[in-house]
Amino acid sequence: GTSAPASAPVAGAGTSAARRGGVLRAVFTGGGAGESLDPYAGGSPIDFVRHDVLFDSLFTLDNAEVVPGLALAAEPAPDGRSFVLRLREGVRWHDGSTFTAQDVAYSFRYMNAPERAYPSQLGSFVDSAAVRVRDPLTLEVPTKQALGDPALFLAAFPAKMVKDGATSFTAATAVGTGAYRVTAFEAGREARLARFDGYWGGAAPADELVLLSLTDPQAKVNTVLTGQSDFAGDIPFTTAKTGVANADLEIRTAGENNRTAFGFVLNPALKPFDDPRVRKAVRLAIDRQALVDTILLGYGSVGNDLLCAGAKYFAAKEPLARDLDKARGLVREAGAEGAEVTIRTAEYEIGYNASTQLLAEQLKAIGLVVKPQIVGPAEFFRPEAVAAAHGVSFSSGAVPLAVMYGRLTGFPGLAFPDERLKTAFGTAIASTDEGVRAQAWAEVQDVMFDRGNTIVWGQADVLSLARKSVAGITVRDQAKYPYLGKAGLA
Amino acid sequence: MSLVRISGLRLSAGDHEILDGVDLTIAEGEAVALAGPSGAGKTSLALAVLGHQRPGVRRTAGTVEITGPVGYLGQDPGSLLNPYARVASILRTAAGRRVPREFVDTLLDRVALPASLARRYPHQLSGGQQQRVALAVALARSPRLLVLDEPTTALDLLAKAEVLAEIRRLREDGVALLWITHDLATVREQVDRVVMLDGGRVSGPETAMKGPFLAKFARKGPFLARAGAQTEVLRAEKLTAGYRGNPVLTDVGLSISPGECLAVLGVSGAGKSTLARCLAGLHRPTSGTVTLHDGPLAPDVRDRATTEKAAIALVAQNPAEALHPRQTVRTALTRPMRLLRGVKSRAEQDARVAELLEAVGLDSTMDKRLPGELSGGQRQRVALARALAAEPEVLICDEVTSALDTETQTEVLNLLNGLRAELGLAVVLITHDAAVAVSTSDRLLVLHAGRSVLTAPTAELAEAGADPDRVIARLLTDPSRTEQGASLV
Amino acid sequence: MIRRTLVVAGLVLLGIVLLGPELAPHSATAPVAPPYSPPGTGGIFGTDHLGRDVLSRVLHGGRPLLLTSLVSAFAGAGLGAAIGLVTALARRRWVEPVLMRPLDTLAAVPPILVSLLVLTAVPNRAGLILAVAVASIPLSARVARAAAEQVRGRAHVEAAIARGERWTWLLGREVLPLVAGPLAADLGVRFVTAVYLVAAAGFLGLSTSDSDWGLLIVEALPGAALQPWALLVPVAGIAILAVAANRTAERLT
Amino acid sequence: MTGLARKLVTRLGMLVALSILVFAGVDLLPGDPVTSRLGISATPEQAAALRARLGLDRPLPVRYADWASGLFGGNLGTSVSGRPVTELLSDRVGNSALLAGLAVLLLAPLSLGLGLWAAWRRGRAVDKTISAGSLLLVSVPEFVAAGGLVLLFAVTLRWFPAVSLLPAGASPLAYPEVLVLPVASLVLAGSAYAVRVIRGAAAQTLAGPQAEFLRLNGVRWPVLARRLVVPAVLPVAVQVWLVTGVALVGGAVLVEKVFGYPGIGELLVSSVQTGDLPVVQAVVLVLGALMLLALLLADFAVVLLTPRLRTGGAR
Ligand SMILES: Nc1ncnc2c1ncn2[C@@H]1O[C@H](COP(=O)(O)OP(=O)(O)OP(=O)(O)O)[C@@H](O)[C@H]1O
Ligand SMILES: Nc1ncnc2c1ncn2[C@@H]1O[C@H](COP(=O)(O)OP(=O)(O)OP(=O)(O)O)[C@@H](O)[C@H]1O
Ligand SMILES: [Mg+2]
Ligand SMILES: [Mg+2]
Repeated sequence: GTSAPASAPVAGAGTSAARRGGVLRAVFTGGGAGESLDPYAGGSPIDFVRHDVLFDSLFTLDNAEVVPGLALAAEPAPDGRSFVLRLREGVRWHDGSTFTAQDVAYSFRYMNAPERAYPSQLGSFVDSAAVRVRDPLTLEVPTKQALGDPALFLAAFPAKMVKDGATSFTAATAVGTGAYRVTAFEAGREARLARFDGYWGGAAPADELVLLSLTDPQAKVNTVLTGQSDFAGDIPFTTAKTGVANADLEIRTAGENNRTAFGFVLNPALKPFDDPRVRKAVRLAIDRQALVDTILLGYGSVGNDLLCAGAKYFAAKEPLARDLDKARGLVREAGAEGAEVTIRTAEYEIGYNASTQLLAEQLKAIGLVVKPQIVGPAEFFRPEAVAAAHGVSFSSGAVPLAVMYGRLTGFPGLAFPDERLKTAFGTAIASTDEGVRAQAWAEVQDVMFDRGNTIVWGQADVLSLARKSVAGITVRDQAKYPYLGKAGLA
Repeated sequence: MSLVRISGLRLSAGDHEILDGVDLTIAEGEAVALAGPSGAGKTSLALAVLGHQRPGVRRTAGTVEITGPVGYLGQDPGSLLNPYARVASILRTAAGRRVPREFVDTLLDRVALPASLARRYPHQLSGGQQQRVALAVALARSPRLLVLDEPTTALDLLAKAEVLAEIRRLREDGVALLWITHDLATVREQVDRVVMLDGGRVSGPETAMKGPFLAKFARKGPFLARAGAQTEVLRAEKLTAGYRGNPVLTDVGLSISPGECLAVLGVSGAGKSTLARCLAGLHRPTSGTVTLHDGPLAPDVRDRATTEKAAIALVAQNPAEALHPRQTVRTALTRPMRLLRGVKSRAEQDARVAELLEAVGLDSTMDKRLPGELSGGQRQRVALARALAAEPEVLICDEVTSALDTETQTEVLNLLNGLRAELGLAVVLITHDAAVAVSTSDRLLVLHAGRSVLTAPTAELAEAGADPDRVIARLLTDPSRTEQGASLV
Repeated sequence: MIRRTLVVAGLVLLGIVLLGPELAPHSATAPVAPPYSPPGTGGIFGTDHLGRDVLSRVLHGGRPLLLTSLVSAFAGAGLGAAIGLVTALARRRWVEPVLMRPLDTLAAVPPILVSLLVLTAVPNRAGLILAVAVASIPLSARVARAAAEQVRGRAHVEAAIARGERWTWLLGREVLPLVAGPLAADLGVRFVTAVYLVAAAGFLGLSTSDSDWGLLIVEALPGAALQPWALLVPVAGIAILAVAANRTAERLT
Repeated sequence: MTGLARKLVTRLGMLVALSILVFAGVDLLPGDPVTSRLGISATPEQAAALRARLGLDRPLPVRYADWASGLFGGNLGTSVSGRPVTELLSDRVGNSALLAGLAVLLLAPLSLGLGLWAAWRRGRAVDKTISAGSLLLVSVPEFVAAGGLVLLFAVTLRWFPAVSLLPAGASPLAYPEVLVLPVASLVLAGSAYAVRVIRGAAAQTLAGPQAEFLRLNGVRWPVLARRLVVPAVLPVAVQVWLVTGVALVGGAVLVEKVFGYPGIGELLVSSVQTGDLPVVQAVVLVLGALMLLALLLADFAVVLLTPRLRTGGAR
């Protein structure tokens, strides 16, 4: 019981470069029988990790910047209502055939078809049915609303390219352009992937990648502790705090720019949070450091109530200092003393329910009575229930602002109705001018910081447990679903 | 050399003594009968010989020495045999060592059973056969002493004769016997001496035995004469009943008048108890009717009126299960008073309980005892007292005297006769005991394989002075049973 | 002598469990020290994952756990036993299929689904009690019926029927005392199962109170390596309660 | 024969009742495949479209009729993920049955031995130890016990794998080492009830007249146990084992989760969490049918093991 941490978490992807060869076994949180090789069918972390190495997107994110993937450029029309997509040349599918614009057009139709289990949210922005192929490497893509920076949307939303006509995604039939091709797969158990030597981005180091699927966090850690795997993604803070007594292993963090925001969204349609004074009072009253120390066990930093830390355009404002007197005053002014509020929460990230309980304790000090409403993850987002709660616990990785604010605006109970916010958000999405977009995003965040309904009390490190020899793990989208196409053993 | 040497044995339970300084020696090959009134401590002494005490009983003084293997045969053979094993396996287990095949056959042969029974389970045997298998178990280790606790009470005359014959053979082989019985008349010739036990002490030589049973309890006629004059109280017509489709009773009829005693006879399994249960409304006949004073009775006792329930009382056959093990004697006796006679006052209840206990020859202080603290005969008498507590018009007695010594038996039968004479109680008496049947009843009903083969006044069948055993044996012996019942007395 | 000490120990334990909320030095929910503080620095048993005092939480949680489990065990085993006894003693032949077949069908629905359903409909402690009770009725009924069937045909039961005893006497005084042994054993097992189902419900995010011991176990599991006491104390508490409950049940027969 | 026929007909009726109960019950569960799937990013139109595609917009009886008619053809429905449920279930039912079966195979002799021992020494220290021990075991939640086993035998001693990782498509039978700890956890969790029941039945037999008769005629303990006590407790013990076995098939959820064992319980939990109702319905139905089968087998076992019943009543 008295295990001193063997070492503090180390940053990054491993000390040395990955050498060619070897088998890398990595374990991630799985989705049981619901996992799938179809990039638009599985929704669990391991699905995302697997899709990333099997399939490619047109663009990807790298350190919050958009970089070309299968496409080299997406050029918006001046009004933003369409864009021209130019593809990379010489890309091959796992079966040896050539990647063309026909594949892209098919992929757009496929990802938005209503029968997809997880249709891409890109469908809200791109008119996939009207995509036109100009030549084998060029397409013209009409949009449903003006998009100033289409490449960002293609990088941020799921948009894996599948082969023209593909309908079946079994171990034998799933074909992508990614760094690995699949050799064996069983949902909820494992996927065995072999290096694809014809990969356009340069062949991956490891000969084979074995992705293991588990649902219990401790079980994930145990596989590494007992040598059953080399890498466990997204491990609990308690494991880091306990430390590992094995010199071959190390606990890693994905770094400051790849943290997960922990917080709450208050319902601005219901009393008492319809009153900006009460929202402000809550932000003044919470003890951010205590939450970080308790829920995150110190693995992270305090948040400033704005989402998307680490993404481009994020406003790194100083968090509000704790001021209980002022907060009490605001609550009193608003006549909200003794108000009962339900905060809906589910343990979709470790610590959510606990953070809600702690919030309840902290808000006692300003005369708000918080009733945590703990539910299962499956029912958490039931729209009526969310709309009826005074707040929900909320989490987000370092996704682009367009994605996050886009999601929030559409959801009853979470959306923040504000004219200035709405206008600025519209401009931020639609403008083709980088400067105008930056200005608009700053304004969006000013509004949210001033009177918004989001509370981000902390930014949590994303931790992993790895054999020291594991190298080359990178983050493209979210740190919880790292990219393993360049990973291997040192 | 003596096999058993007991000296100064004292057993006590709670605050009372069960055995009060008993000395007993049994020599090799000696046969000792142990007799005495019900509750004298016979069973307790027999168990002490085997080094065993029933729960609640402590040995407070004295020594028990036994040499050599001892065989034991308890009172109720039906519940002794392992229901999960075939006869052959039971006997091999009892032998306690590897034995050749022939061993089982020899053992069965010794108790006069055919070797073909070896593959049967206990429940596939008749009561007499069960008792003999149990005897074979006791013999399996070639004991030099055999302890028998009333080994024939549950048997009809034919089965009883077979068991007695086997015991005689054992005697000839030099096996010593300790034989508890209340039927000294039968046993006397077969033992070397009789030890009388009374109130936990050896009460002196055999002289304490009273004269032959019949002499004291000779048949008297007056009941019959009077019974004929009265109207009938209970009548059954064309009763047909069975268990899960197996017919057990077919078209049986009977009628009984106040003060009359009807004895029901029949070999084991003939359907006597089933008939009694149909009358009492505890078993639903497939057809036929029962009428009380010309009013038809519902087939299920739960549908009968309270007065009808009170009118018929049944003393069930199995004394071990007749009383609730967690209810005191007092509770057993007061419930029928309350429910059927509306006696609610404590004082009146107490008075009646004392009266009833006295009537059946029990000490009135026994009202606080639980059934487990009573001897077999005492339990049987409490069950009878409970039936009488309802003050019935018809009393159905299923083997009420089987566990009683002659003395107590006489008292109980006298009590019944007195009630018949004074109150006009009608009695249906089911019994294996020929002497009891002949001496007490006015009429006989003989059942064979569920059919009534004979009903006639007792006087017509048995002239005064005739040997009742012979009379009854003749009645029971049906042509179809002669090959089995070859070794009749 | 030993028996007396055991009885005294049992009463003391019961007192602690029932008076726990009054005895607790801190509130069940307020953090008092850094999370996972070892024993000594933060209370006798240290603090849990939110820095709340383990001792106080255990003291606060014992009463709800004991009451929930007891009530649901009694409700489940009691109702089950009643149905089983009635079935065994019923005179009408249709009673058996009408009562037992639906229960057998209910027994075939996995308890976890039963719990989920009941807790959805009644998402509070009453729902939990109901869920546990419903889950235990079928098995208890089987046990009771099997036991009562051995007793049903005994002569003293028939004698009681023949003298017209009411069914309350038949069930309560004739049959029940003779089947009390198996029923008490069943009740004991039901109690433990109830404790366990309450804990399991917490494990699946279905907990219904702040600090009942099942929830404490569930919450302490991830940090067990950091602060084993937060796990061991409630586990030991449940174990002691279970043993005590079963000893009592056996005594009562 | 008619008795058997009637029994089968009743069971069939119970199966139908069970299917209705399961279908309606699962439908009432809070999880909703549409919202759990689409998360917060869905528009109401998208949600409605998905609802229609999954057939969830039709009334419950219609959906039941549809589902039930599929059942006759051996079709358990289609998972929300689009794959046939039968395919999802086939391996996992086998895996779970294997786990539970092994557990019962170990648990049966263990509980019989302990139960008999306790009954033989009833009231003595051994009896009290066994009783208290079994209660302690049953009161430590199985996931805590499983965690303890992992810590001791996998992480510290490294004797067995901590997690039941299996190559895709492989059967656990080919990797017996992954079964050790999960089976051990289930045995720990499941044996207590059996021990208590067997002890009770054995004690009753030992106090009865048959045991006394054999003892007084010189038959000693091991023989007495083999010839009388074991046959007497078997009918009830077999019932307990069968029912425990089925309960373990579906109730090993938490153990499967701790070990990442690919069983039906894990499937049930993950499907509940993702609101994959067709899978939940199928799993629950299969478990229920297994339980009905077990109860039926238990009834037969009683008849088979009780000579009086097997040979058809009295003489
Ligand atoms: N467990 C007990 N507790 C109290 N008293 C008991 C207990 N067992 C027997 N007795 C009493 O001890 C006396 C002797 O009983 P025992 O069974 O030996 O008599 P018995 O001679 O065999 O009588 P019967 O012929 O009626 O069977 C009786 O008075 C009985 O009431
Ligand atoms: N509960 C029962 N179930 C099935 N068969 C039974 C049952 N009770 C009795 N029998 C059978 O019915 C037949 C008649 O039984 P009954 O008890 O009436 O005989 P009995 O004449 O009283 O015999 P005994 O002299 O041995 O008491 C027997 O063959 C018996 O095996
Ligand atoms: Mg006696
Ligand atoms: Mg009879």
